[in-house]
Amino acid sequence: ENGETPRYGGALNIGSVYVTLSALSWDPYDWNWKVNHDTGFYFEQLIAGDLSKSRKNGGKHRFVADASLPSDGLRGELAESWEWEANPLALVFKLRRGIMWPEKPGVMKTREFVADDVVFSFNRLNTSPRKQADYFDFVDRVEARDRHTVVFHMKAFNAEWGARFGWGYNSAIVPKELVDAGPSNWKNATGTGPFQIAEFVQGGFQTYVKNPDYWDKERIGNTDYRLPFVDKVTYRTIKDTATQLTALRSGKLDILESVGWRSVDELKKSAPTLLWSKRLSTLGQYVALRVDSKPFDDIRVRRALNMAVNKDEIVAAYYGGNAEMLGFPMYTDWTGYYQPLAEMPPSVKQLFTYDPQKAKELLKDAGYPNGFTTKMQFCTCSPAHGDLAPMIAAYLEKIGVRIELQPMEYGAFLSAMTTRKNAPMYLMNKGHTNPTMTIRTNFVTGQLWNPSQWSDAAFDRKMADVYATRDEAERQRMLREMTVHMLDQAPYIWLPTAYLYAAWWPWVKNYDGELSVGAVRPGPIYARIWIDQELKRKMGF
Amino acid sequence: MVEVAQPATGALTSRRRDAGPFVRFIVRLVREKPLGAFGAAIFLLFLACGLLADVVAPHGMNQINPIARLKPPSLQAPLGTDSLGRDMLSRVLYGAQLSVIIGFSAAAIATVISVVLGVLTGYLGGKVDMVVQRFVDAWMSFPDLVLLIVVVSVIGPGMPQVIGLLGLLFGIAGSRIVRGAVISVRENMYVHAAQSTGASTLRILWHHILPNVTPIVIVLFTTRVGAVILAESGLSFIGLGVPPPAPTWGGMLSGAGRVFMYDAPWLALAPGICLTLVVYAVNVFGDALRDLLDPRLRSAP
Amino acid sequence: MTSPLLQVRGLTVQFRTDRGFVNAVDSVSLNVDAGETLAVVGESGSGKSVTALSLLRLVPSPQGRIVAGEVIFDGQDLLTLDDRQMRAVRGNRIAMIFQEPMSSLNPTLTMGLQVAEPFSIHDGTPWAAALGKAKTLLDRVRIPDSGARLAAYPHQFSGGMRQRVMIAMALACRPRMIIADEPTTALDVTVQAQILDLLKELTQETRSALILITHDLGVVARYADRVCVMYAGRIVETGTARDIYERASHPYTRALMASIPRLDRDTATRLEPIEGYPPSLAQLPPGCAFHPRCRFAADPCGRRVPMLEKIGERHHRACFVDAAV
Amino acid sequence: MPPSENDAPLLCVERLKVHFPLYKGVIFKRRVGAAQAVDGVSFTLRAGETLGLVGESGCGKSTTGLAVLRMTEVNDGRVVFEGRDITRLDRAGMQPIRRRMQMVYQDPYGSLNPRMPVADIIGEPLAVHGLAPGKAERRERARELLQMVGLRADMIDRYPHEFSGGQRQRIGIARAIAVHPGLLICDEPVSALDVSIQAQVVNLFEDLQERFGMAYIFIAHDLAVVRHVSDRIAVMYLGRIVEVAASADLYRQPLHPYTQALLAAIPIPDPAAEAARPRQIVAGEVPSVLRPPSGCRFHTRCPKAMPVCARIEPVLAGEGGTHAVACHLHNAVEGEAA
Amino acid sequence: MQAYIIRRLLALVPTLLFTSVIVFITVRLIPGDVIDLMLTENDIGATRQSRVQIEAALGFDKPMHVQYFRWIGAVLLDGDLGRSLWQTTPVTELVMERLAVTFELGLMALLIALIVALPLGAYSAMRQDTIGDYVGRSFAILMLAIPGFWKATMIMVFPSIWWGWAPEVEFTPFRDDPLRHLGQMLIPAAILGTAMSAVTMRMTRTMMLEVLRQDYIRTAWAKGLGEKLVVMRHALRNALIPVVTVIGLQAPLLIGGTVIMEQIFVIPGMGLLLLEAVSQRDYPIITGVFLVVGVAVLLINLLVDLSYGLLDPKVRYA
Ligand SMILES: Nc1ncnc2c1ncn2[C@@H]1O[C@H](COP(=O)(O)OP(=O)(O)OP(=O)(O)O)[C@@H](O)[C@H]1O
Ligand SMILES: Nc1ncnc2c1ncn2[C@@H]1O[C@H](COP(=O)(O)OP(=O)(O)OP(=O)(O)O)[C@@H](O)[C@H]1O
Ligand SMILES: [Mg+2]
Ligand SMILES: [Mg+2]
Repeated sequence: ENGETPRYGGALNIGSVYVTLSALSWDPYDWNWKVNHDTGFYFEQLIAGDLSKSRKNGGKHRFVADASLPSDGLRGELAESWEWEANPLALVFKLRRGIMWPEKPGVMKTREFVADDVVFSFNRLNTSPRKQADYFDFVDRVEARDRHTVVFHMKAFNAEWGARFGWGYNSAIVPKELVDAGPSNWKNATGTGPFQIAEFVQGGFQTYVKNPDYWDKERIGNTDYRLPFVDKVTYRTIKDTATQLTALRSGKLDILESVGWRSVDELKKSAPTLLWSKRLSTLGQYVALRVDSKPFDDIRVRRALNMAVNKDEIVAAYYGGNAEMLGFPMYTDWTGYYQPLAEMPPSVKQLFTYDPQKAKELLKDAGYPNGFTTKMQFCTCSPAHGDLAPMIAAYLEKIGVRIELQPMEYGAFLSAMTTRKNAPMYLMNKGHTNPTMTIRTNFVTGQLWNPSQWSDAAFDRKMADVYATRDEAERQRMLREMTVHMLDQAPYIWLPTAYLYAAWWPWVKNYDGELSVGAVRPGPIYARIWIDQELKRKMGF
Repeated sequence: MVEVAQPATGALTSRRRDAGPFVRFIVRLVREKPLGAFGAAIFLLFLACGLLADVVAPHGMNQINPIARLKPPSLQAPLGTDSLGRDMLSRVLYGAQLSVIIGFSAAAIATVISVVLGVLTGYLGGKVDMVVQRFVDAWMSFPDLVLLIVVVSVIGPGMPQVIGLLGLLFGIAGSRIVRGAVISVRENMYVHAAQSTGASTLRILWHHILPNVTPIVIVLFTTRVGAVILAESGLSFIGLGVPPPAPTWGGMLSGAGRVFMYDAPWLALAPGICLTLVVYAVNVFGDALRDLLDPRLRSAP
Repeated sequence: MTSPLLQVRGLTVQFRTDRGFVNAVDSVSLNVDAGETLAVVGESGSGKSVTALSLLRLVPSPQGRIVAGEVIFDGQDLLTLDDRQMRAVRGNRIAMIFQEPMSSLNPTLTMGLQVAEPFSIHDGTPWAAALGKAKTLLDRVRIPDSGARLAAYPHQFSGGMRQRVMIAMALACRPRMIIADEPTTALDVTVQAQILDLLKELTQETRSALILITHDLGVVARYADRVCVMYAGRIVETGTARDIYERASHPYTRALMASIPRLDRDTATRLEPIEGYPPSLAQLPPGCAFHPRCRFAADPCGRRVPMLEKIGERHHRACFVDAAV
Repeated sequence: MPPSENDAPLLCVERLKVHFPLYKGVIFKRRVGAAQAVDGVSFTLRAGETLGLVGESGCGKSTTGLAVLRMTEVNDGRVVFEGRDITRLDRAGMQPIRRRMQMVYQDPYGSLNPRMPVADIIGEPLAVHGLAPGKAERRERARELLQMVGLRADMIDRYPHEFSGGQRQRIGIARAIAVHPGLLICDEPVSALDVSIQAQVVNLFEDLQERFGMAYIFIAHDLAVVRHVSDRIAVMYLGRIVEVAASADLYRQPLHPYTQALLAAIPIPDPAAEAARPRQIVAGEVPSVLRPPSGCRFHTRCPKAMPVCARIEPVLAGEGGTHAVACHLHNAVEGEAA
Repeated sequence: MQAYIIRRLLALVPTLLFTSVIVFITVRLIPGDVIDLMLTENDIGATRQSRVQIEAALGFDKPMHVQYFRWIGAVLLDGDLGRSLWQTTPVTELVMERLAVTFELGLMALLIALIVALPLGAYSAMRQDTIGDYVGRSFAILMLAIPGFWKATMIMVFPSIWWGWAPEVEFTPFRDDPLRHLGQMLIPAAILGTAMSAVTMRMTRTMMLEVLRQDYIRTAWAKGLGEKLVVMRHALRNALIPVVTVIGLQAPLLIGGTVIMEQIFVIPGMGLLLLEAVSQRDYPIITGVFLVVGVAVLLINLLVDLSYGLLDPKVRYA
């Protein structure tokens, strides 16, 4: 990069995307999404994002979506390569040779990573009482064909296979010795990855140190460098936003992966040398309208509400331009899946155009000439929603829809949805996850995250087809179509998606705000960062 | 040099005696405790603003105008606008309505609970004290957060709930303070003397114990007013507060006020100053009241 | 004649009350010589205690204040001293025994500490030694089992015992003057005699003065060198003990003498109080405050306030009429 | 004043014992003994009678009074009032009896609620026992009572701190006599009064006795006053009664050496006589209620002590119950004579 | 007295048992149970089957009383508070880790509060209605009216913008660097302490005003005591009963922690543990924290009650 030669050493302090959340668990067996984030430093998976294809290296991917990888941005991590076998349907992984489990006193002696490790890890995850019941149902069984070959025998094709056991949330490869020693204790944890966990203070920080035996290398210029560069990476858990910013500003954080747009201007003033990258939030925002009850069973009402909210004004004034009108259900980076608003049919565009007059007419047509009164629930855990809720209420008031706002605590809020007791209007955030899941979880009958209670048998069948379709282009077409359909049906009041920023100091090199090379798993990204310690000193830190 | 009382003074005195006790109290307050009177005036002013918010506020409390968001104080908006472009002056005025009422009624409920529990357990002692105070212990160790969440899920959010809940929370814990004071008062000779005249427990509590713990009760009440107003913002945090868009000072402080502390300090200053003023007013009035109620400090013009 | 140890001139103390200002003490002047015992007697509520308090500037404020006068003690006007100088006088050079022994002791501190305290502050005696001295003092005021009682609290003491503790406290620093406000009301006659003898001894030994406020005219007769009679905030008569007992000249004093119950009289006879009520300080009758109750009241009594006039060598009285004799 | 003809005594105190436990230690207190404040006191009192109670300071007079009122815990013995044993009555049981007995406390200021005006203080017993229903009526009564004790009626709205010591004492008296109790325990009721007021109050006591048949336990140090008001006088020493006699008898012929010493110590309001009088004071270390001496409690200081006094406790006995004494000197002699 | 202490200590057991039943049950009744949350957190279309499966894994399929007796049995017999539902870490370990830090912060705050409140309260009372009194009272009232989170945020934000100075934002455990650790605790402790001092100061003042009018204070003056001694030795102690009670009321903070300060100053304390546990419905942690805080509250209240006897010898324990 810019002809600079990388240097080894130094410690990296990171305020991660989940800067307020300490590690929740250290064992993938717990089936907790956050595990992948914290153990992703030392557990590796069969497949990972290919960082050589990142924007920074001239590629086209940004690796910021939290739980999806583009199919042309993958590379083998523990696996060297994989290929499908038909009849019976099977996926065969050739594993990298010579990867060693490092020595971990009291837990395991150093030994080679082999196919049995993969089989063991998969079977263990598959038998966890906490697993999602049908998650691995498409896999018949997994076997080690030889010391370096693993075969996944399939019952059926599932378009999400990669996200499920290749590079996703539940894909970590764990040594048996660790499971014997007690996997929930972080002090035992070990893996083939670039770092090893060294210290953990719940709610304070977690420190990872370099794994000197890490197998991977990075080519910079024409040289291959052994990874990782830095000696130590520390995640700091900081609950308070003001404190996060202060930590960054005062150089106690080298990287803050998530900075709200509101703070950017001030930071640019008080710390002008910070480097920035901007990305769209991976959480979509909407107000779900319960289509299983009046008045929202009427599409006219739903559309009227969409038109009554001045989304342009929200983007321009409330977000100061730092938001995308259409960023959900598809994420803007998902080429082939995402279609910009401009390309949408007029009836969808209409939903994003402020038109209270039309909205009133629609309401009148639907039999509500004087509007109606209803309830909207929102979570107090989101400060933005504390603003958005009264704002939406104020807009809707203008067309005669009076809203009783009902703020709720996080757990109670979520459970209202999972138990389907949510109010007729339900303001929420939802992660995109990946292109198939974003459509399935939101709109398939009976899904947990389907707060509008959308239910359409034909649509459900189509979704099943998507999963069974092997051709990605075809899947993309189907999903685009389904997206347009759902947008148009307006089960939600679609709201703009905000931009987020990552900031880091200039001494952090070989980094451009990437977040994840799998499902929320950043380890390999940090392994490639090096620190220009001289620059840091020169800048007075 | 020596002012010897003239008969005229006596006449004056008797005339003043004729006035109602309330009028007499006001006269004494104004004459002897101007600061306390000032406090009372401020408090009444806020109360009036609150009650008349619908009339005096230039705008509605949720009249948004995102285009004009975060505008510093100006002629159109004397206290600036908030993050949704709402007029801060109007919100602060409506806030007076909520916060003053919440602060006052919750503090009043809390004080009543504290006094009733504290006086009973402190005076009766023995088994009553043992049992009731163990309930207080249990209550104090019960995690508030859990309690609040459960309560809100059962009865939902709203102002009466906030008042009741805060009253209960502060009241039960506060009973220990009153109890402590009562314990030190109940061993006084005059209490024994009253007992020996055959006075009923209720009478002793009302005429002997209570008047002698009033200074404590006044402090308890006046400090609670501020605490309650702030605690309401904590409730909002978990969704039990007064639901938006209704503005409470605590909510304004802890919400946008804190987020925009740097960019738009007026968002916090307006409710903050009002809150401080009300707390100040109530407390100085309390202090004055305390002195006026103490016969040992009675002094004429 | 050498100047007296204590010279009070024109002392006036006012209270603010609901009924306006009242003069609880009105232009009181008196002298006390070293080695002398001055008894102050007078009707209940006549201002004896307030006079005593004002000598040490302990009138309860803010409602009470000294509005005029001089209190010259050992050549110094106490009313002009600053706080630090005043502290050095209080408890050290002038000690006071308060009338209300029950409430004048701190209920939360042990008797030992309270008695030893003056040693520690004025003489800098270390606590252990001070406690030792305190025990000796308690012995002197005849508290039984004084060693064990050092650790007791006031509520464990009987009325008389508390009163003796108050006395012990006053004696601690061998003050030049002791103001004793009804010091023996709660003591039986034997203990009273012992305590008063003790006080008397001390005053004579160190040539200090004793101001003894009391209602017990027997005590006055036995211990006082001179007597001051107060009525409604003013001194109405002063003289040696003999002057007062044998040649009482003010009608009030005479009436007082007449109402003493005596062991040498028949119990069936009724005691003879002075007719009428003591006047309200807020509405003192014009002229002599006693005249409405005075059997001898004459023309000027209701118009002018009588001044103290010399009628014997050390005998003064404030009266217009030639009562009595 | 002649004792009432009614023979059933109004109050009968039998072997009354009040011991105050004493502790050492800060949190973990050990009981290290007891102050035997009252240790086996017996006496009776008829309606309309006055019993003077005199004795050395700290000998248990106030405690006896408080125990009779049940304001302090009684360890042993009985208090029978108007024929009822009240020693074990609970609060509710005592309530109606409280109207029949009242007390003037030794500590006038402490026993007045600083936050109550005099009108309410004096009116309280009236209100408690429903004797004056209306507030105005109570006020009127309070005025009267104030005047009866020599205070001006216009002081009615004042608070206790605005009074002088003697005035406070009279407020206590006014409160106690408000309900015309059958029994009034007066603990040093006139000690802070000047002789004139004292005379007035003593007269008041006598009037009340005449009109309402009140009985008094009159605790005082001023023996002249005690003699004046009492029908009988009990002399206490260290928790015990050592001598009881009709007041005239006692003064004429004190039997117990302690009584004799007491009478001898009375100061006479006449400087000339005082100067001439020989001083005799009971000498010796005052014994402690924590560890009372064996045998006769006075023997350590008694000028006439005999060897037997240190060993055997004398009992209170005497002819016909009119003059009883607890002294080996007399009981032995009288015993032989009889 | 011993009897009283023993009775109080005995009463601790039923009180805690009683409360623990209630806490145990209410916690499980909070809408949005842990299973709901686990299902939603896993993010991927869960089904009824997943729910049953997880319920069984966590032992929630058993009747409530069985669950309770299991839990309380383990607590009483082994001192085992159970394991976190999410992290499977032993609760005892989690709680103990936090306890030290929280206790330390609370204690520092309490000390600061006392150091501020007592002298200020006494001073204000001594100089009633003078400028000094006004200043003292205004200070207390400001402390009442300005919320702690506000002060904390100010300190966090402005110095770093203006002068490039910021309070510590990296938590340093005591064992790593005691000095730095204490320095880090100082600011939050000061903010908490001054906030706590407000009520204490006002209590002290008002009680002192009561006491200063008593006769025995006049006696103290008459002995020639200086102001300091009169206040410290004679007045303060008599004024202290309600003050100690107020302090006792604030003391649960020592154990319970203060979410906001912990949050802003990055202190891994009990408050955050409980907050997170509640929002994640991690029942064993909630009940565990409750037990620890409960025992502390009960003991502190006992101490407060015992202190009455020390402060006022007339107080009797029945
Ligand atoms: N704080 C006060 N406010 C108003 N008046 C007061 C106050 N203190 C005392 N007085 C009045 O001042 C007068 C003198 O009181 P003082 O205590 O000196 O009387 P005294 O001569 O000591 O009487 P006693 O013999 O009864 O103790 C009394 O009439 C009393 O009512
Ligand atoms: N609460 C108590 N605790 C311990 N000892 C006590 C208590 N109350 C009184 N005493 C002791 O009991 C004894 C008797 O006290 P009491 O008050 O009855 O005496 P008294 O005869 O009234 O004396 P005086 O004439 O001095 O008032 C005293 O020695 C006293 O110290
Ligand atoms: Mg007096
Ligand atoms: Mg007594």
